[in-house]
Amino acid sequence: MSEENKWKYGFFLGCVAPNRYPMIESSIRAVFDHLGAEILELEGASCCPAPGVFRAFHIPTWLVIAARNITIAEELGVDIITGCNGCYGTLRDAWIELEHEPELKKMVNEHLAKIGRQFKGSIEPKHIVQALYQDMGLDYLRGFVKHKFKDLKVAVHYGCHIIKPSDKRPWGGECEDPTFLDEIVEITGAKSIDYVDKLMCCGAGGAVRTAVKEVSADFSREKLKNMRDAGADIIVDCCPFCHLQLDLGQMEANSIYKDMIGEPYKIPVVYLTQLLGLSFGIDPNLLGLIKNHDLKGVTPFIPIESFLEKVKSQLT
Amino acid sequence: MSENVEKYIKRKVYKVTSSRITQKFVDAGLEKLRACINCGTCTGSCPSGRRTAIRTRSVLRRALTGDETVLEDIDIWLCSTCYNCYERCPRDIPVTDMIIKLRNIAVEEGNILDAHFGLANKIFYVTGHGVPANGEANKKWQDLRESYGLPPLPPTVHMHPEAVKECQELMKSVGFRDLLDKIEKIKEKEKAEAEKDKEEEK
Amino acid sequence: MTEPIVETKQSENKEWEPKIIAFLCNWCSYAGADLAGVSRIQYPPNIRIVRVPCSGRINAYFIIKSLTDGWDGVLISGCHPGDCHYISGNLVARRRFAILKELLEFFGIEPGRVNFMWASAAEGERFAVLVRKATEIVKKLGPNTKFEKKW
Amino acid sequence: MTETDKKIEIMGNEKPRIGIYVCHCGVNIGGVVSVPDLVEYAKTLPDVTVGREYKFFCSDVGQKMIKEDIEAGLINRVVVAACSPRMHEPTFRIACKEAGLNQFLFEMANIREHSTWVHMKDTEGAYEVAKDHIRLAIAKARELAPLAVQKVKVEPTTLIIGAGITGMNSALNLSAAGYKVYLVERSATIGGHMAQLDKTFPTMDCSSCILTPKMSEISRDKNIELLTYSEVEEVTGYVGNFEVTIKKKPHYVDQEKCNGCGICVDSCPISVGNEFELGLATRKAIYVPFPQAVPSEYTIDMDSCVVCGICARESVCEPLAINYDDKPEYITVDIGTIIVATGYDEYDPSGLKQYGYGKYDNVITGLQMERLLSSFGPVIGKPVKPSDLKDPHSIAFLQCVGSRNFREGGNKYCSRVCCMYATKQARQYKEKHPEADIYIFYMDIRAFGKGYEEFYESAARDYGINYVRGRIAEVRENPLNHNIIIRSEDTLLQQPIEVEVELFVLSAAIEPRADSDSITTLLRIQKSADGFFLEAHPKLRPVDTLTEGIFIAGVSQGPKDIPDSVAQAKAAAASAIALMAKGEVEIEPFFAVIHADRCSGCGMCIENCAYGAIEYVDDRRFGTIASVNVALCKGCGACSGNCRSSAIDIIGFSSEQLHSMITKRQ
Repeated sequence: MSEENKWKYGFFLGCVAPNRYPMIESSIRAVFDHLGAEILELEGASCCPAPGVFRAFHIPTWLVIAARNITIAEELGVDIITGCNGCYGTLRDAWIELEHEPELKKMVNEHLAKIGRQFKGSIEPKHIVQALYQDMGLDYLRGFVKHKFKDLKVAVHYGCHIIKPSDKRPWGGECEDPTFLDEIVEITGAKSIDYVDKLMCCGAGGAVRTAVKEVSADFSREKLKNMRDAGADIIVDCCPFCHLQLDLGQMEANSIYKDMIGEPYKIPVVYLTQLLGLSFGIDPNLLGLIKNHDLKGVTPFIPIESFLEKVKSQLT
Repeated sequence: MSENVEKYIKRKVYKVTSSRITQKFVDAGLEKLRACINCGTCTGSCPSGRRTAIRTRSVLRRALTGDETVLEDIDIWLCSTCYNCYERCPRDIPVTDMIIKLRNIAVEEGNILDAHFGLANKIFYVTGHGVPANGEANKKWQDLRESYGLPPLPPTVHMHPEAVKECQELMKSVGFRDLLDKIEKIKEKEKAEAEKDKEEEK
Repeated sequence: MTEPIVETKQSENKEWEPKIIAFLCNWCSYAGADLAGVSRIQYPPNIRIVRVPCSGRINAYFIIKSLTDGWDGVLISGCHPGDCHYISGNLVARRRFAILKELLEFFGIEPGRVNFMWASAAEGERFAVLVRKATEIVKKLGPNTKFEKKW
Repeated sequence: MTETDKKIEIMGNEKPRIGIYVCHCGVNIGGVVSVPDLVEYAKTLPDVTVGREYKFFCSDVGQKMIKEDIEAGLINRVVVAACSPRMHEPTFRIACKEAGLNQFLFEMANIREHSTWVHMKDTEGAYEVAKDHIRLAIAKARELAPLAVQKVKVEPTTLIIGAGITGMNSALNLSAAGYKVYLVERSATIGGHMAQLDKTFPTMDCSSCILTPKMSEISRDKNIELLTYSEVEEVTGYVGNFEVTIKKKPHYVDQEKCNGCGICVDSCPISVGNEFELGLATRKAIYVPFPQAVPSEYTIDMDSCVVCGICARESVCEPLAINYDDKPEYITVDIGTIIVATGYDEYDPSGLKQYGYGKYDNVITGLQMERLLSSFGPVIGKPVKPSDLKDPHSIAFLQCVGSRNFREGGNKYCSRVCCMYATKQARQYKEKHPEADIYIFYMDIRAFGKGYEEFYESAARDYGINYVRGRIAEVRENPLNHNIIIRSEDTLLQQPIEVEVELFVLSAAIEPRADSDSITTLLRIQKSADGFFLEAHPKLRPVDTLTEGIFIAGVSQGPKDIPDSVAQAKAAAASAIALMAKGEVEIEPFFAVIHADRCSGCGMCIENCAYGAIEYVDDRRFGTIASVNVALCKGCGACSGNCRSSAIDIIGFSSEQLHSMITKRQ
């Protein structure tokens, strides 16, 4: 491919994508490969560690482990991409804090020295959306669109940590009305619909899901209501943890808040690269869209067949 | 004492107990909190507060005035770290970071939910992942991976036992292991006391 | 007439503190330094302030003389470009010091001993920050002994 | 040789006997460093014959101590170590003069602003700095020379920039005192923001009723030369003797010929947003800003005009007053004093996206609300929702939009008028719609002026306006009816609340003019950190600038309400009169001088002089050399700084003096 080696990234997997939603991992790999980006493995990477959980327990631990993960990419000399808002939050915040506070950097490197590592700050942690939107650009992506979806109404869910804290994110301080994700979604012909409290949190983060599942489910219930009221066919997100909360959380909300909900929610939840991949003409198998029904109790919990059915005719 | 005394006399006068938490905030470089004008933008922006008892402003106010009971309050764990408050504070106070710092202080005192402690102690420390896929119990996830043409385990710590060691080494070095041990002891003691109380009740 | 030798070296057990002569223009930087005072913004006690009408008043001689006479650093501060009370005196100064910089290096004066900066009458905080920075730089360079007579 | 010159010569030749006076300044200095020790130290320095300390040397008693030493012949140079010379140098110079000492034989050591206030926690460091500053001042004092004061005439004419309520009041006062005024206004009418207001708090008198008579008074006043649609292009010179060039922008309508019939407006096919109505209405490309405008002159806005030629037809403009080729006109006037009254801009809240301004129809700013309430506004004083032009049944006001906001893009200061104007607007709407629900979301209500607290109390008690203590977090639009749904905390209830209202008014901040830099550059005045013009002293010289002869007034100096603006307008006029009434002013004789024997005639100084004050002359002995025209020289020293042969010196900051300060260190 002529574009080969134009972009080279270290792929930071995190936890939820590889270990619970592998379809997200495989679709990112498939799409980035299709776009001519080379993906290197960050061998031996750990949990980022999760910003709302481990950072909330012990900030130094969070910082040191995050720095270790970054050093793996530094050894390869490539920028990191991650498909997870949480991992992005951790890696980027840690990276910026270490860059701006020499004392912290010194502390972290004292610990890292014990395992023969050193944080330099030589590479940038990026979100896959950042790589798609800023490194490659919409025009480049448009060139790969093979199938355009018609009448597909998408409720785009940004999640929080991809845009906030805005002073540590690459979107020019914009966090009240971002459009980058909608713009990417809309190159596929799908319509990104406006819905109430679009930027609201899914409810999973900040250790809330682990603490009180019912609270997270109530966040999701509210979001799902607003999405359904606006007539969404599918949800498109860019974070495996939001994905989990909107998928599994949809089931949970349906049961916990049965009385409030009425007709149970069953809005398919599609990861950004799954939607893009389909539009690019990539094999749905590679995008993790075809479920092996022999496997029981696995993701996705909300069937996505209605979505595939809807777009099937447009994929030829 | 008559029933009505119990019911109606609320002699509780709020006492500012100490500046211990406040001092810890300041030590962490978060003294900006002192500039809070209690406008409520944080509480009003909080998606959690619309359904739970967390009142962001009140939480920080309590911390600022040294009310240590805030550390035991489950409310501080109901923030989903969405950063709305951080973005909108007119005094430029990093509100979300404050809550995270407050949680750190709470954890130090042993105020951590069992579920969170288990996640840190039994899962993250042991496997290096927050949500692992290794082991027999997670077989279905390995199968799921394989069904999409991926290796059963990702090339993370799961495939690199020496990387798990590295992480544990770091966690020891930075004091996380000691913290976890300390909490474990506190939790055991609390459990023993609770059982003792139960016995006595019987 | 003989001048008394003013004791400026600190006692031995104390950390060495540099002395920096600061030429401040009357309209912006001197007023900025006043504002720092009025606002009680604290900065290290290492500068001695000389008021001049304009940064354009300061010529190479004053700077070199300051260094040969033992000041550890020199700081010249004027109005921001475009804000000069005398239309363009600060720009004249800027041009002059751009050239002087090379000459000073040729003399063996470390860059950083002589600092040229802008601070307006409203920038008390900025003034303090710049003084802190300049002090830090000169402190790192150590005492200015290049011109001490060795015989 | 005059008597003064003789005296000066004698003084200059005397051996220095320096008196050093170290001031405690209450505890400001004395509380940080040991003043007696400083005096003792200073007395060890050469030529110091007297050293004294006192609580406040600026007081009468303190000054007397200095005067007595001078009169007793103990000293012939005075050094006061105290506050900034920008504070009390004039005070002590006068004291010297009164005691018979040339006022330029005085020097100040700034040991308060530059030492004890900035090293409060480092007493040792502060002492070292104070010592050195005293030593430097004494070194300079030794080199001081007596100088003759320069007196210059003051042109009895004032330039006022900006003809809002502030500039207008200054103009009327100056005129009443008999001075000529050039009142320059860049828009096509005078009146400023006040002309846009409906009623004024707390008296509820109609803004137009008190403003328009003043406007016509201005236009009739023989002493006031009103220059609307004009801008100041260039200002040169100095106090008393400014030369000002004013550009009169082309109206494209010959005002001599125009009979004001207005047919051109009706025939003009181009409609654009009306600035005066803040976009709530349109105007034509040829227009009068508003019906009561003064002067009532028609102007073509060439940015929107397509030169279709319709208005130029004789059938439309019978006197043929339209002139598309109109050119700007420049006039140059001699000015003695200048008053800057350029006002403010309203903060644009569209950057605070959580409030939906610019996105949702029913979100407006306070000034827009003012136009909606105005009886000669776009809806004749009956406010409506922009979405459907119906009366709102509920309105919420949000205070401090862009004020008291420490984030980027916000202003840290309080805008001082919003609490009252929101309360006023709420009351006005309630008067007409008693059934309407009105909420004012606030952080603090600042009702500090005369009658303000009473006005606020009555708004809550008599009008039933709901004051909610909380800063709104975010709003969204109800898509069905375009209502605004507000999320906030009621901080007094400690509860998140949601309110749905039909109109949402943002009490937007007052901001410095976006282009106020053009004024600072033009006049060489400064801005404070908030972006408003800087006063010479925040308390004692609130309308003076650091540039003598230039004054600031009204909101251009900082947010203020109408009474305060008018008070400053009159203060600035009085200050200008104080300068002009004497007819002459003393200026520091700080000029460049050229030592003819050293000048090589290279011409560098001529190139560097921003005032064209240096020229070549042919000297009988030294040939072609530079020479300074003292009338033009400002004493900046740019020439001296570049002189390769050290032939130029600056009186007042002489090379000898600076040299002595530098070298007195071992």
